[in-house]
Amino acid sequence: MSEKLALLVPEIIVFLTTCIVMVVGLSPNLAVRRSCGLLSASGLFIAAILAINGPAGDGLLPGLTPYIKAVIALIGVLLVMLVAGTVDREEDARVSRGGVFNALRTNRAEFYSFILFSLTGAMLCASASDLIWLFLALELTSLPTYVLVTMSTRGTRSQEAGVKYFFLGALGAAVFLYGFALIYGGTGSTKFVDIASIIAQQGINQITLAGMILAIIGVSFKIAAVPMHFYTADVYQGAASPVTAFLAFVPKTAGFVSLILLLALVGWDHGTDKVSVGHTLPSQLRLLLWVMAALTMTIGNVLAVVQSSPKRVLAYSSIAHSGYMLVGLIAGPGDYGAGFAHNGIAAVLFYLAAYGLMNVGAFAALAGLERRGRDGRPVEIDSFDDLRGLCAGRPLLGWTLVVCSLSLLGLPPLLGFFSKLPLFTSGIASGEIVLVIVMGINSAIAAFYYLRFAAVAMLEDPSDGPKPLAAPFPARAMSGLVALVLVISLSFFGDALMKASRNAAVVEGSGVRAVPASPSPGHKAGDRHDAASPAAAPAQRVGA
Amino acid sequence: MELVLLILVPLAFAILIALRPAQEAKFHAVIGTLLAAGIGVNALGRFDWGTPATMQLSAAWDWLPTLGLRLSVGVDSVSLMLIALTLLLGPICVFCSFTAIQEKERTYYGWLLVLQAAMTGVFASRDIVLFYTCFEFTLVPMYVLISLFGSTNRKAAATKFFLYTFTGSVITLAGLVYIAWFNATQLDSIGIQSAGRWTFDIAALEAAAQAMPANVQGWLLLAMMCGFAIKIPLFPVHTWLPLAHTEAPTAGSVVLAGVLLKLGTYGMFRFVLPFLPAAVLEYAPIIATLSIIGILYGGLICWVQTDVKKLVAYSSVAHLGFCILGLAALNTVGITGSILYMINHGLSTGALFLLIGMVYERYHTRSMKELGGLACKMPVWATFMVFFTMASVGLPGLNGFISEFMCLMGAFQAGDKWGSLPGGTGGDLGFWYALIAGLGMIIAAMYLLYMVGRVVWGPLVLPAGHDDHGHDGGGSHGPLPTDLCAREIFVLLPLAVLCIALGLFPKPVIKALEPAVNNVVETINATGKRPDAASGVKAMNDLPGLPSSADVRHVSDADVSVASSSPTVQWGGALSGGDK
Amino acid sequence: MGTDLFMLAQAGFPEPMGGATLAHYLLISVLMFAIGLIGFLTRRNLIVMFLCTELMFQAAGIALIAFSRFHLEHSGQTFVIFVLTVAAAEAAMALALVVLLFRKRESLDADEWTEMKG
Amino acid sequence: MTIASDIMGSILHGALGAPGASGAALPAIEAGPWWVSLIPALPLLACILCGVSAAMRIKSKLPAWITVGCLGVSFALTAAMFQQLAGGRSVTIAWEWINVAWTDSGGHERSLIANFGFYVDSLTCLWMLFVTGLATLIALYASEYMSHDVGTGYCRFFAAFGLFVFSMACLVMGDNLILLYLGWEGVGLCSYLLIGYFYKKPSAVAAAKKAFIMNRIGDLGLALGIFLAFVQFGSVEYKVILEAAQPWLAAAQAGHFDEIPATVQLIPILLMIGAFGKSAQLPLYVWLPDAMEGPTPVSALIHAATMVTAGVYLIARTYPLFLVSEYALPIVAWVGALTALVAATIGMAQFDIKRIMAYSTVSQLGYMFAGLGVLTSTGAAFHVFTHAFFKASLFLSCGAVMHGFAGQLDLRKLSGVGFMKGWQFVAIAMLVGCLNLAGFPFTAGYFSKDMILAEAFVTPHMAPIGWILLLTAGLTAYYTFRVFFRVFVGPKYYEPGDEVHAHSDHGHGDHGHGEHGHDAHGHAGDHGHAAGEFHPHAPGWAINFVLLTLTVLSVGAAGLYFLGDHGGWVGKMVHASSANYPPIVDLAAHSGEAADAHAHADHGAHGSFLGMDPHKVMYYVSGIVGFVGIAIAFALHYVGRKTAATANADKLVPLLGPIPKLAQGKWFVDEVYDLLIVKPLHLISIVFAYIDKLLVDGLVNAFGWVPRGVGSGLRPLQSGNLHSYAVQMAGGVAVLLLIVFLASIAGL
Repeated sequence: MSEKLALLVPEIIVFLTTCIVMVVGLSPNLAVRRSCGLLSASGLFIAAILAINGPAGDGLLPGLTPYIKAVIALIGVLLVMLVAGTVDREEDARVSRGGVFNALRTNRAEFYSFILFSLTGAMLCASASDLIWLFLALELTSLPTYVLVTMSTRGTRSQEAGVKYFFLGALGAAVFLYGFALIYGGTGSTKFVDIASIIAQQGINQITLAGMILAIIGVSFKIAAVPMHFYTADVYQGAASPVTAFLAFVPKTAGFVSLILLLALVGWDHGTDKVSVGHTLPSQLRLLLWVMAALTMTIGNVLAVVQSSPKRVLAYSSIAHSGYMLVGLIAGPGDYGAGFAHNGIAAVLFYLAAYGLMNVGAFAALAGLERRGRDGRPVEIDSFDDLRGLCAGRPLLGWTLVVCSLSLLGLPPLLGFFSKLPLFTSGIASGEIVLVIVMGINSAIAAFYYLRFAAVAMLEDPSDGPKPLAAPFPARAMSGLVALVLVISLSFFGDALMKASRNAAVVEGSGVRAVPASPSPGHKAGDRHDAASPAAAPAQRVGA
Repeated sequence: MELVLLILVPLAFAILIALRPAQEAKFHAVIGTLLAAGIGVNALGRFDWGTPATMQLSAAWDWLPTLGLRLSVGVDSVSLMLIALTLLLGPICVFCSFTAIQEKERTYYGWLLVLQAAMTGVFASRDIVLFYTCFEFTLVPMYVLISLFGSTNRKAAATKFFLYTFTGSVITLAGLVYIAWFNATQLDSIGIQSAGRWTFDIAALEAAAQAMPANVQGWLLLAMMCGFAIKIPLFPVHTWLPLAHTEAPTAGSVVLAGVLLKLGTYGMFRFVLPFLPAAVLEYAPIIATLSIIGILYGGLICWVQTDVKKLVAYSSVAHLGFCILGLAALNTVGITGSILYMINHGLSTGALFLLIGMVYERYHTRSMKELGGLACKMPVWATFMVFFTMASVGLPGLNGFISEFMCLMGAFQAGDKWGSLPGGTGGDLGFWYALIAGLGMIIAAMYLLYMVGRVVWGPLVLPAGHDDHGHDGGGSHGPLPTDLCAREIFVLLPLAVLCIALGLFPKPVIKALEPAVNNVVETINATGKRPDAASGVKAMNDLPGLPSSADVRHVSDADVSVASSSPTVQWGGALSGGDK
Repeated sequence: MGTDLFMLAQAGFPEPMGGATLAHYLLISVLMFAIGLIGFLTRRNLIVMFLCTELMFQAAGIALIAFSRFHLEHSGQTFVIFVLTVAAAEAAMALALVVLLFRKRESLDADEWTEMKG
Repeated sequence: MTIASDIMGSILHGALGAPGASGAALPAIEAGPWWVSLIPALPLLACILCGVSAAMRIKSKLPAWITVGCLGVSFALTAAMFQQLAGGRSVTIAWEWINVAWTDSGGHERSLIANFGFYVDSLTCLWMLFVTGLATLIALYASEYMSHDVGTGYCRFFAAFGLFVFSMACLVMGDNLILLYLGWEGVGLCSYLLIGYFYKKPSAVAAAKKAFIMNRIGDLGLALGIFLAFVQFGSVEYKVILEAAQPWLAAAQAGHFDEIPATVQLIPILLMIGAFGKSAQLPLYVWLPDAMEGPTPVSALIHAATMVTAGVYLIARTYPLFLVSEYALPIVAWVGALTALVAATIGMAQFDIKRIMAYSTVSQLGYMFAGLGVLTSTGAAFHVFTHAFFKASLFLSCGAVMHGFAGQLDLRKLSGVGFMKGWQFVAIAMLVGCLNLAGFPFTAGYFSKDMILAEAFVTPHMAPIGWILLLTAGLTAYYTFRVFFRVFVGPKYYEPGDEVHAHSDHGHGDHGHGEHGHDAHGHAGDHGHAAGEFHPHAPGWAINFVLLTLTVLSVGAAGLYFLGDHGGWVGKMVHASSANYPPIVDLAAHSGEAADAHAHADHGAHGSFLGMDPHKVMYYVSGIVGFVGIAIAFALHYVGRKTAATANADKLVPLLGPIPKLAQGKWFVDEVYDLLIVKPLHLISIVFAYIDKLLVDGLVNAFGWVPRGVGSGLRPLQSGNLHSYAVQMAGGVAVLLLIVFLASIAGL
């Protein structure tokens, strides 16, 4: 029990921070109220450090737990910086003009705590070792986001976004819940380790398979994969830019972690080693994922091409990125102890981190600008015209946008390329040449619209008429700067992150999986083992 | 270390330009490019010309070692020659832009320097991902240069350029990654102990790729050519080029014609030929046919152009056709000629673009309907124009001839009946290929003389608004005199001198290229025609990922032993390609 | 697939429960899920739609309990407790949202909210 | 093929430079003296200095003197080279030019070597003597002729002139085919530059372009021939190639061409195409008449005396290759004879005297080719040699007329020029030239033409060629003296040409035909026939000196015929070189089988002229034919002529039906080419341009629009409606599951 608690220390820290923020956010003192953001960030940062140094999980992918927690917490820090000022701006202004502070009219406490709750949920996903846990973690991730979307701006669009997100999200949740129920029914256990060993021993039965399919489809709502993607553009557009950045990263990460954990239950059928176990990924699931991946990237990209709102473009592109990552998911972790380049799961994990950064950077540019609306209130910008000549006018935001959009496009030598490359390598290593080609062509289609971001910001002259103003929150630009620096520097010095993602993507068994159900003897049994030495893998296999 | 400096110095100066005021941009650009050129000269000096085929001036650092990448650079004579061309064109591009570029100078010169760094990187890299990185990164500066400083339709041209080449090269990347994967894991299947570790080192992958079965090589050839053929550009994927050239600013066109197109041919030389010998032997006739279609088709289209720049742009399609024909000849003469062609085309066509740019700066038109008989107004310009046209036509004594002649001769030598003759090398091309490609020589004379006849000779025609009394007519030339100014002559002279020098004294260059080329040719002949392909047999049945082999993923040992009893079937492709 | 399911279902519970087998419970569960889904797809009223999702949640709950009983294993039932909790939380949020929306548009018709599209 | 390559192997590895291995008596090759390189280098130096003068804007005759000086020294060196040679062969390597080496699949070291080296034998000397000599003289002539252009085109003219001599020297002296190719294209370039010298005149520009492109067509053949020669022999150097052909000579003379590899037999046919282009033979001759747009000295040097004989030189140089080919020499003979006839018929109907000379050049070149074809390389070379002098002299005389009469060249507008003051030298030079050209007995032209005619009748199966050539000889005499009788004798009359302003500093071309609409200076109004003020100006000392010298030389060339027993001095030169024929094999052994065209040596006298020995009777026959031609010209164009424009011949024209019209229209060959080749090609190009734009690029754009189109198509699904989304999600899932279900049934 205490081991489990030790595993949860980062989440507990974030939770405690949440509690503090909830109280602090109600303080009549503006300065104290404003410290909410700083507090949240600090809490997340501490959580991240604890996660990095924390113990490995006890699920099927023990390394996944600290890695994902750290990534979520660190990018959470950036997201918190990005959301600074999203709520309570008018209330603060009113109070500073001499109005009386009314705790009922301030939203800051809820807002930050919802963010932290959601992040906690995503972190908990990574710790999940049980279907119930996974379900709860996913719901904890999602439920606050519905509120965040709705309250992120005062306009009706946010409410519209909220209602769409919530209702469709509930539908998705019902689907994967039913899937979970069937998995439980088919195997008789909710514990991942047990489920995996049962499937490894007895093969997958029809109920479990149906459950897996439903679970995958349900969870794919979180990652906005086709056909569960319809809400994406509207919700992303309706929410305030910082919240959109949040939506594009946190639920997606939670979704992918869940998918990885779910697929680990059945294993992947094609490590490069022909005699390894884990050939239990049924062809149906594989085909399902394959079609989903191909459709997701293609539909995301082609829809993004025809958009005129930057936020909608980024929304559809986020669909496409999910499609790319699904390729890694299909590729699977490769052989036990396979190198990073073979490991599709590692590629997905690395991609998630990279995508988080690029995503923060791109949205930072949007969030860093605003216009005066008709009633004099600041409104978000949402047109390419407002981004014109950004590099000349506001170099920091402009270059952040340019570099991050080119990185999202996958242009070397930026981080986006080096995160897409492992998807390529693992895809090819698992034999998915066609899918890799589809992915390549999709990268090219993506160039249509990402290039537009870069060109508008870098090459065009500012439009006539009133220019967008800088949002009065330096933290937003700061988060962009951090993203910018990391997007460039990680492509040269990101090896530690790669290594970490690779260690995180080692699928471990429960120690009872060495059952030669098929001609192929299993090899995933045994202790964790220094994955860096590939030569050890065959020996391990023989021993098993 | 020189090589790294060659990449870093322009980058550093680009940053400097970005940070300093716009007035200083020119100055920093000049210093930056000249400094790079100086380092380049030093590199030429330090290069051991006694062993030009070995990789020299190498340096390597780990770069995301988990993924197997290395920042690894090194050059042989071929790379070094092309780097030298890049470094030469660098200052020329800066100097030719002094008056043409009046605004956004920082953007212009900054990106120009970045472009130079990227191009140098392509030629210097010894790691496939580094190569690809530089290869792709050239797109951004070029995109900026075209879409900011081009003419009317520049945005569309830049976008098309970017998307077209990007699309193709993504597929190339897939092919290269496939080879890396093969090297990392699949060598076991053909009886070679594989390292099990991913590497993108060119030398390592070369060895692995050669060991692949012929049909796999065929697929990879297709994949690689997707990127390289577009970049070259080979018919029928050439249409981005005329558009990009027409819209690009002068320096952009010079770099585009001079170096960027060579990235494709260099890629073919460096990757396609030595990596995929069996496939190359099999598909050389197809590549050669496409190149010949390009020669004739591009040439004839030139003939009916009215835009001078478009004419020269289409002429690049035709010229690069010769270059590819030389490569497809797969013999020493052809490939050496092809590499010389890369350099020579850069010099002469680059110079033609410079000259067209100089006229454009004065008269703001490139239409042959509005320009004519400039010889009497601009005799110095006309002299250079005729000179470089002749270099482009392939007049003996100038550089273009040596390479064109050698490319054609290479194609001729590669006749299937002539393997046993003293001057023949055998292959699938031969008389008809050389004859039909040779028609391109005639067509080249037709369109280039047509251009010279219209623009240089004939009665004087100037666009409306320019009286023929020269620059006193309202200062429409801006700061420029009627004929070329000293700066412009200074820009053109080195190119002219090199055209003559390479035309009359090509031997040192040929001798420097020869060992590297011979290595490639011997590789192709030794491994591509290898009849004892038993080692490749297992791989045939054991290659995941090929469309045809999806069902053999779970191949058992029994399957392998059955397959290995019939080796000839698998190597049929290689034999039919090589045993002529 | 179907035969397998029925094999499993016909196996029945370890101890007969008034003649009802797992199949019956699952049938009910599936029907509830289907009704919920169809309701969600056909009804326009936001509250009804939400109730439909609740129906789907509870369908899963029934399946969980049935399986739990079938496997003689408690975690399914535990799961249901959590599902109920989450459903309650969702209900609270749904109602808050619905109230908010109703204030804006004076209507609970889901089709009112189509400002963003394309 | 394998046998052939075995033989080749033995030649290349064993027999190189070993005289007598097959009876080949070519002398051994020595290393030549270094200063041989100066012969081409000096003209190049002149070219560079002229370029420098242009850059320094020198406005004097300095470039001319530089050129004359350099060319003079070059000529002196050539003479020295000739002295030194003494019947041997030498190679001087200036520097190594192209050198590519590889190892072939059999492990042999192979290399493509082309040096900037100069191969000197008697044939080289023969050609270089008249090239440098004539070039020096014509440069001197041009120094005066081009004097209006001092300061504008003068430097350009002499730079190109120097470059031409350099290229010609490379062509003639190059020790390998690629260097020959360099010279070959180099002279083409200079020809281009000099034809287009009056670059403001569209016709000149067009003519220059035409010349270059027509030559390029031939060059392609030459290039392919070089490729094939290299493939066959493994080298492009004469020293290898010429030796390598020797072993097949015996087979060729015996008519056993099936023993000779087809590739070997193909080489000369390819080379020949190049020769046809450069030497203006059918079907590539059309550029040469148009080339008269250039200044007259250029016409004289390049388009009459030297460059156009490059084709003859090429064939003579590679004669051993032609001898071992079954069809090559017959083709050469027929093409030459037909060209001679066609050009002569056209020449008869022209009125522009320079064009007439141009057609006569084409015609005489045809003679030379026919000579080569009928196995008298000596006769061909001799004709080249004599033709060089008398044709240069003729052209320069015409040029003097043109210069003096403001560009007037129409023989209907000039008459009695010989009787005008100061024109006597010109008339004499013209007369001597015409006599030579007409083959008047005991002139040089008579002897050289006679040799070819005789051989044509001697060589079996070639008698038709002899008859064609004989007919041509008559026609030649007629049209030559038509010019002389019309222009130089008869009533004195002239109309000046349209270059009366030639003395202004706008140069010759300023008032060219097509440019009035564009010429902003607008001299169109005052450039009319200001005949009242016009005075023809007689040639000055330089022109007269050169004309006189050439006249003397062309007369003196006849003496060369007697300097040796077989073909005279030229014969000796030719026999000592690779162009030598008869070759070495004893024919007696094969005489029974000597049914083939080649299977015969020229002392054999197998053929006959109406039953007589052609060698004996041809002197008389050709003399008579010449006389008849001149007499007809006299009757039709001198007798009874009252005005410049009309003559007795005009009455005959209607009797001949459409023939004079067709001949005057040059048989409409240009038009036919235009209709059959240029127009369709242009049409194809336009079609290609549209295909490129619409189809090829359109396809690319279409691919670019696919994502956009699909995106637009999918957009309606994003209706913004919660319900539709839910339905679509459910539907999507259903479809997805259906796919998975179907696939799992299908067993995927």
